[in-house]
Amino acid sequence: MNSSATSGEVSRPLASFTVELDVYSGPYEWLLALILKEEVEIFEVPLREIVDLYLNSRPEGGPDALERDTEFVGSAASLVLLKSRTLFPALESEEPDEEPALSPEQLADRLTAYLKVKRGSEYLRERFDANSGFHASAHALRPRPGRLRIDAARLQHAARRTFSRPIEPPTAHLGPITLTIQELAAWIRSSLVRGPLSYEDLVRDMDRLHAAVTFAASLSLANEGHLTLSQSDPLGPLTFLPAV
Amino acid sequence: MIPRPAHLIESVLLVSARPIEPGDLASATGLPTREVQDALYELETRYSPESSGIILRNVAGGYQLATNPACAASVERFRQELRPTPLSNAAHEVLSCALYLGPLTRAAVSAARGVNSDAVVRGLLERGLLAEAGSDKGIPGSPALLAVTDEFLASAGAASREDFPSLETLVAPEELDRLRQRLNEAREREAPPAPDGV
Amino acid sequence: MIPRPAHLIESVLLVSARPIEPGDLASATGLPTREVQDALYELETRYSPESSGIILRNVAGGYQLATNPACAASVERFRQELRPTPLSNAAHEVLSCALYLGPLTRAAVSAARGVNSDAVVRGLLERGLLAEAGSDKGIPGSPALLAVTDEFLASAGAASREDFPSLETLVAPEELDRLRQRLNEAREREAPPAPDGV
Repeated sequence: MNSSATSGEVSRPLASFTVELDVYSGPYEWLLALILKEEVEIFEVPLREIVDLYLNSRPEGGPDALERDTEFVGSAASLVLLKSRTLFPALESEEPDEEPALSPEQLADRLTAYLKVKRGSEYLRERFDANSGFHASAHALRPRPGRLRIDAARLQHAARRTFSRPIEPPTAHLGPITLTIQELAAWIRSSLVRGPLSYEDLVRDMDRLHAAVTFAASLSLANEGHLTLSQSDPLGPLTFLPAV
Repeated sequence: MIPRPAHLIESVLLVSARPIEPGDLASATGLPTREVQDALYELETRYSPESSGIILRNVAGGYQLATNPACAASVERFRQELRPTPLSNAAHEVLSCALYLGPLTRAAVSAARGVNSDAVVRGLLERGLLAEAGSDKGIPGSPALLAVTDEFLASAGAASREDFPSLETLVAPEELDRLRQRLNEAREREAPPAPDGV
Repeated sequence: MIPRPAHLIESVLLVSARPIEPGDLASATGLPTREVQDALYELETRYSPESSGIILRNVAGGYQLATNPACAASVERFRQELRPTPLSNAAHEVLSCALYLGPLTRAAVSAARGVNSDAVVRGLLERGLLAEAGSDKGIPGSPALLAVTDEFLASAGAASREDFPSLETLVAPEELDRLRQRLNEAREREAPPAPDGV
């Protein structure tokens, strides 16, 4: 695992922090962008590993040390939040059931199958560990020149894919969090006194992160029985109703 | 001087980083298969972990010279290279799906694990441990089927796909019983039996 | 099991195509020079032309494993039969960067692709499809510039770089602008522009 963090530009203090993870390796900022675009599954991002990488590569001092640390803590907190949001069970219950409920036998079968896969994976880990110290000969001959055929169409496809990859610095979405879930929850509850609230109206002027925090807060409230969520169509408008 | 069969095999093994199949050793050296096998037995002794810093491995359907893992620290110091990042739990699970349940589609991997696995699959394809092997014609869109590669076998030190214990032997029957029991208990907690007379 | 000095030396020799000086063998293995010398004497016997298809050569002040010339015919036949490993998607992407944006540094390749590409670059250099062509003097440390080779052109069935469709026909202008901006930003991070008045 490699990582590096050196002083970057003033406006983007984490510009040169790179991470090497299983699911992604490259600039940390781009990882954030890919997560927001849902091109990288937040489930698969080991947040603890990212924090360790940052701490291990964090240069001591420097003019922008405080700014860098603040920026990192802010973005890491956002990731924790997004991850917990996706793990929230209430999210699923608001959507129509796509899969019929599993019978206890089916559930048992599914878990048994997963348990086997899990044991298989543990066995593979041991096996890979035991074989990680072998290094092949460096005396390998190259095939005669001309034996390799590079497909021009595949090359063009690769060029198109690489050069049109939509990557832009994403940190604008991820300013430090200035509101806590508790504060938002209190705000939603006081607004609900006047009647039903539209989620879309509530978050109209918010950035994506704050909208996510607001959503998380509303899920907390729904879970505690302080409000009811109503959504007539999948992905349609979401309304918060005062609890009866 | 006419070189001995083992010497011919040895020299060819030196110039390949990848495992070489016995048939390819035979055609390169011009030796009959039987002599190739005898030479390989001889070389297994010469290049055993006890007697050498170089080991003859039988992996991924072929034979390969590689450094003795006991010497790994010196090799890595010489190369000034870190070992590649170890795979995550998620990656091992995906490989376990491909090895034991595969070839299978990305959706089947995600279903078996209960979580979207596309990013992990992408990483494993990039590392050459998984490859697309045909497609499932029975599903609309004919999604690609994923299978483990020779690189996977070499990384696991396996001669072939059969060189792994079956899933049934990896999970003890008692463990399966415990799982079912826990599920039953959980179900009873959620839906307690109705009291008498109601 | 603690490996013997000769085993340590042997393993390091396997992973270097170039001759290694005794001093470098000593620092890689952590052995005193005297033990390195003793181990090399022992290995000269083990890897002598009479006793092995692999020989230990003492060339240019260093030590190197090589194939026994008596086995040259087998080695050459093996080479004739050698099939190249197909290129991965990542390799195609790196080659397209070198073809269309090159010569460029490793960091620029990584910036264009959005992922660290050093390992893929190393593989392509080893395969002779990329080569280092000068260095970028404008960046501290003057990192090497990578370019595609004649062998790459031949493999792609092209006489020159002009045989490929132009970048403009492959990618939309605004995407090209974004790409150039990404490369500029990456370069500025490596070589910050001098402040005014300096």
